[in-house]
Amino acid sequence: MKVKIWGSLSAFTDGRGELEVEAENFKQLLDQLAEQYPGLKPQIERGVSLALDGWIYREAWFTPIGPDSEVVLMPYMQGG
Amino acid sequence: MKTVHVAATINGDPVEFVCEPHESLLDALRNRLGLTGAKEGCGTGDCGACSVTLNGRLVCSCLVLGAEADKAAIGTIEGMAEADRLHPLQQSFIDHAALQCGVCTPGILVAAKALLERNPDPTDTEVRYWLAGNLCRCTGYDKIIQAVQDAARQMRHA
Amino acid sequence: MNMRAKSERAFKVVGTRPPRPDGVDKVTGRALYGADVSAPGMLAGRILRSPHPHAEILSIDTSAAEALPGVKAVITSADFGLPEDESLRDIQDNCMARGKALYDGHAVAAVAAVSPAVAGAALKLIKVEYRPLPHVTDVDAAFAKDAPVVQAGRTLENVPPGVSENVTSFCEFGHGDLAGGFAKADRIVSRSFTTAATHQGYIEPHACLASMGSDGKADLWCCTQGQYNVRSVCAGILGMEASQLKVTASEIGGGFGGKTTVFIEPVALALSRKAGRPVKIVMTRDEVFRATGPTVTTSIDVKIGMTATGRITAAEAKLRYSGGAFPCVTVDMGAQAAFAAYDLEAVRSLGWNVLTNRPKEAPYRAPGAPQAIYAVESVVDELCEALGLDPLEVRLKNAARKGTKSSYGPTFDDIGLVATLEAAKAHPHYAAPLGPGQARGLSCGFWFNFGGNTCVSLNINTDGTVSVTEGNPDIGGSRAAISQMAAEELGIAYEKVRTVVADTSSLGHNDVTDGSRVTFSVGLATIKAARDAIGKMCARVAKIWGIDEDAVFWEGGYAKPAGPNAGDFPPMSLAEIAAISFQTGGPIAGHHEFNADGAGVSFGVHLCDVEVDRETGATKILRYTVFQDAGKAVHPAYVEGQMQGGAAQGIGWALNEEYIYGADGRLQNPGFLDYRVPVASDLPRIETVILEIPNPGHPYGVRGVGETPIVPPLAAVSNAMSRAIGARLNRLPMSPPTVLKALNAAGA
Amino acid sequence: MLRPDGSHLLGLTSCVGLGRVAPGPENIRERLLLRYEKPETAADAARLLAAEAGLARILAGGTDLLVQLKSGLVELDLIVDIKNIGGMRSITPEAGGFRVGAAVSGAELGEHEEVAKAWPGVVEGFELIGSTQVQGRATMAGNLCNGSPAADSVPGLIAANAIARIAGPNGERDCPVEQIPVGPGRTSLAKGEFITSILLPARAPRSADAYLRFIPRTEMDIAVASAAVNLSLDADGTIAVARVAIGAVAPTVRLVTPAAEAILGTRLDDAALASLAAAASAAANPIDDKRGTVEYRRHVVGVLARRAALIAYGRAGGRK
Repeated sequence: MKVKIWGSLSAFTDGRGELEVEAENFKQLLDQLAEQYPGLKPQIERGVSLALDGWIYREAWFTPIGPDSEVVLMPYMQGG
Repeated sequence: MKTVHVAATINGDPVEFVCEPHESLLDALRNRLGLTGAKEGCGTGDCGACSVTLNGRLVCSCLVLGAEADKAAIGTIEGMAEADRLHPLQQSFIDHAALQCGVCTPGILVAAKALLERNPDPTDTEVRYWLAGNLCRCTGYDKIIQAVQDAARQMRHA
Repeated sequence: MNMRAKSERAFKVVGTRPPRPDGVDKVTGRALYGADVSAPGMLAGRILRSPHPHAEILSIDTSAAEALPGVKAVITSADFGLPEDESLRDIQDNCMARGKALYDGHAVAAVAAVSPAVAGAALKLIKVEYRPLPHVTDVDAAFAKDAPVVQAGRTLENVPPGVSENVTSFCEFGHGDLAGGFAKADRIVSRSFTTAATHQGYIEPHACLASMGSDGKADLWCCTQGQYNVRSVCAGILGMEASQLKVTASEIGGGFGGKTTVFIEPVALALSRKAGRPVKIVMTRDEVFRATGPTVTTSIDVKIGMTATGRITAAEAKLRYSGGAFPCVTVDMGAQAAFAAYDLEAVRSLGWNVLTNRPKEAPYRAPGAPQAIYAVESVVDELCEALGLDPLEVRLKNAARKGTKSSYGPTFDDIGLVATLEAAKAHPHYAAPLGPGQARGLSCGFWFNFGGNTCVSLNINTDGTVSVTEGNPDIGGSRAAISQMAAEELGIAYEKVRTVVADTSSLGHNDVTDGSRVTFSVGLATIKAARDAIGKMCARVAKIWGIDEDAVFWEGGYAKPAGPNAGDFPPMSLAEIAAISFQTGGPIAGHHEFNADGAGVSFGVHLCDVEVDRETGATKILRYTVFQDAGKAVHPAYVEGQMQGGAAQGIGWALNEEYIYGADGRLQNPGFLDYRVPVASDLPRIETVILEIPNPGHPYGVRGVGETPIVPPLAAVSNAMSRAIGARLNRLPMSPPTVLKALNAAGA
Repeated sequence: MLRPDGSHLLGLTSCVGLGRVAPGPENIRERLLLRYEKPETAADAARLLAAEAGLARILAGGTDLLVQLKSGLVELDLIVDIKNIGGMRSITPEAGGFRVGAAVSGAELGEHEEVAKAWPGVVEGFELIGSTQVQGRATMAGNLCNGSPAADSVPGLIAANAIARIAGPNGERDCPVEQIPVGPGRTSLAKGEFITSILLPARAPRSADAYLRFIPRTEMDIAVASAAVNLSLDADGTIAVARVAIGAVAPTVRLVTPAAEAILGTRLDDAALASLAAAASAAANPIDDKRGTVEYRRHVVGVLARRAALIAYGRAGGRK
């Protein structure tokens, strides 16, 4: 499946804004990303959110990801 | 520190306490008498959360020395309801959702009561200016004004 | 069950306006806030703060303070360890400076003594030797290569090289061909903006009472938006196990994001540990302003291209934020939120955070979004003015809607922006005539809204009442809304439910009350806990009736046989089932623990009419209307309250509120006298229009509503004022001298 | 509410603090020995004040004093509460005018119908100080002695030509109000002296005053600039007597004679108003601070003087 990352992360993905990974859930996706693009590791360790078909998830590893899902990585967020 | 002996009435009850000369009436109420309904939001008279009446006048208890309360009559939020009967303003604030966090509420109720005792039929503008010294950060004041006006209506028709 | 099914149900309790459970306590002065409790043998804690904006702490001599009769403990950073986790270390260092004081008001030592007066006297006996360092408080100045470095070595790997060491992080979002987009535009406007730091301005100063014994067990009472977070952070800082620290959240006198972290709690615990007695710390208002979280201060460039008919062709924002003396990622959220209201083919937002000698930022209602959206909405309005287009029509023409690829990446599902704009267009306010010197402004606003970790226990009492235990402090009436959802789901009266906020030992972890998450997430957990209890009640009834569990269903507060085949049994009410629960298998309770998702974004539109006094620059807000999609308003009065309160805070931000630093790097206005929050006479009525476009992620359609309302006022007020004076304003706050200057510059 | 800003407080501390030895535990303990006294005669109060070796302050309304105590920047040794002294809380007619006791609050003065009718500008200036709550306590004498150039009641008193009565170790003396403040946080009162009352003088017919200040909010702020205008008109509406005072634009509230002269003998035509505004602006010597800029204050004080003159003129029965 395709994972969209935000612009500034592309410095660590050879300039690519959309990455191809094989994953069935959020955790697998993060592990894959960290393995394929070690430059993303620090950000992943600081925390990321995941938008799945438009819905934002904060650190939920086992959120299932379908093959046709729209997957967008977002920074971990806090509110007020 | 040379402490000062004070004999006053609070909400109609005789009370005696000692306090330090620099101690505010607010600190005396809260720390010596256990009346924590008046809140300290600023300690400088800018927020009104500590509003009480002193001989019938609305004041910030943070700007009154405890020592000055000698022989005075103090009214606080704790004296507003009669036993289990809420004052119409108190009920109106609940009914109109005129409080969110509620920390400014005791001061606003004491202030609003003082207003309606002097002016039972204020305009919205009069209510807003009377309460200008009572900061509320949650509500945007809208529901507070409605609640005061509704209570005023009820009190006029009572 | 399908939690995303669009709900068309007719509600009985949800949507009504019952009295809040804490109402009587709060109108009689009985409710207990942070500073309202005492303990036997309690000491007063006070904190010594740096008068320097930036200084090396060469030495701290506490001996004279310790010698003062009545002083029981004095602590400095030496009394704390050094946490490995960087963000925890930042929190600790913010609570007690280690090596360097990083801003005016930074804590350097603390005292516990028998009275506040003795503690205050002791503070004056602590000798701190400082070596003042050059300081920087201005966001743009902090970017300069030769700017004083606030903290070295804090730059993240994502910052492109060649900038000041103060720059801690960089982010970029967006999609499309920007240059191509701008080439298609008939008009391009490019403007720079600044926004001052503001404070949440909660009326209750931070306060806590800590009691720690020599056995390492501790109790902490404090006003916080999240007792579990207080527990994790304090346990981490003090090297305790979480189970040994029980944190109880007091009633909270306002938070708005500012009480999502700790300032005095670890200090009170450390003092109590050292003194062996309970310690209470209550901040003064001066301390609140100098040492607790203001917002970021910002400098923003926005460039937008538009066709003559009002279609945006390209949009770009460059956001420079400073979250004070510690790294801060609020700019990430600003950069993501900036263009969220628009359906754009080419959009990019870039963000940098830079360190300054200011207090550590704490979140404030939709953190990062109001500033970015203010700048964007100002430029959109200027384009509308320049092209002679109706600003509401232009928003509608470009509005994000279902299927829009958002500027921050994900594709929107059902969202309420178009409906909200249509409602504003149809409202009498939009067409109301204006007098001379008056003008109208509007702005859109947006917030993401969060879910998060949540636990709820729901106990069915034998008398047929229900006790809900949840773990999020109630900052605006959430206990009422949660009781309503429990009553709705169970089919009982609101009055039969009481919701309480648990201490950290009574329930599993709950994320802080932030991100407009409570009514959504805790409500969702409550509904699921109620369904859990319903399942158990149906199972009991199945046993009583001697039929299959599947043959019993729940409706309107009763267990009923599922159909004629199940048998002919008179329905059993919750009260009847509860009354015999001991005989049928024991107490009945429902639970739900989860990491909630599906919060659903929130949009709002604000209309504002102003009149500007052209001789003094004074602005009067004449009329104000808030339109917002609440998904489903559980307790409409408290939804309106959020909309009105957020609008008032935004109006304050627009007109008068600001952190003012002198050339000496010291805060000039640490009090409500000169930090000017709106007073009652400053504001008109704030009208509200609630739209209900159900959130597909919640069984009742609920969306968070708390944060979005602070976003639009900044630009709504600014756009109205710019139109009133005939000159575009580009800095907040728009204080009268600023306005008069703009008027004079425009040759008025 | 009027109170000194930080710079004033620092000024006060340096007056009393520099002469003292660096604090040690013994000094700190001494300093905790603040006394509170409530004498029953002015002479007793003056004696207490004169005898105090440390720092003594008068307590009337307390709206400034308690803030200073709270700030910790002022360390007092003696508080003298003057509210138990006879006459301090009364308003009495005298020589066609009114003698206002030093402890009369804003709320009390505002409720006094005759004073409000004779001196609407003085009353409105006083009533602008702080909130309803502060009005329940604040006094004109306190506002005056606090020495703030932005004091809201002072321009009106100076324009009114009010006279302060001062008690002291050497007995009573009278002094025009305009001579009391000498700089931010400083007054001309000698050690042991305090104000016991303020006399608002008798009024000629067709006289009125007005006070306006500029603040960013509608309430609760310190004046950024202010102006008071006191007028007496001839029967035909020509201005026969005028006094104009401006606040928050110089180290003290200023009486601006050229501004008064600009409207004397006029019926407040546009040219006179423009000269008045220009004269008020010219007399301003403001500072840049958190509340306003030099440029802004100088401009706005002229606007306020003009607007206040129009109000006073209308109140005095003048028709334009």
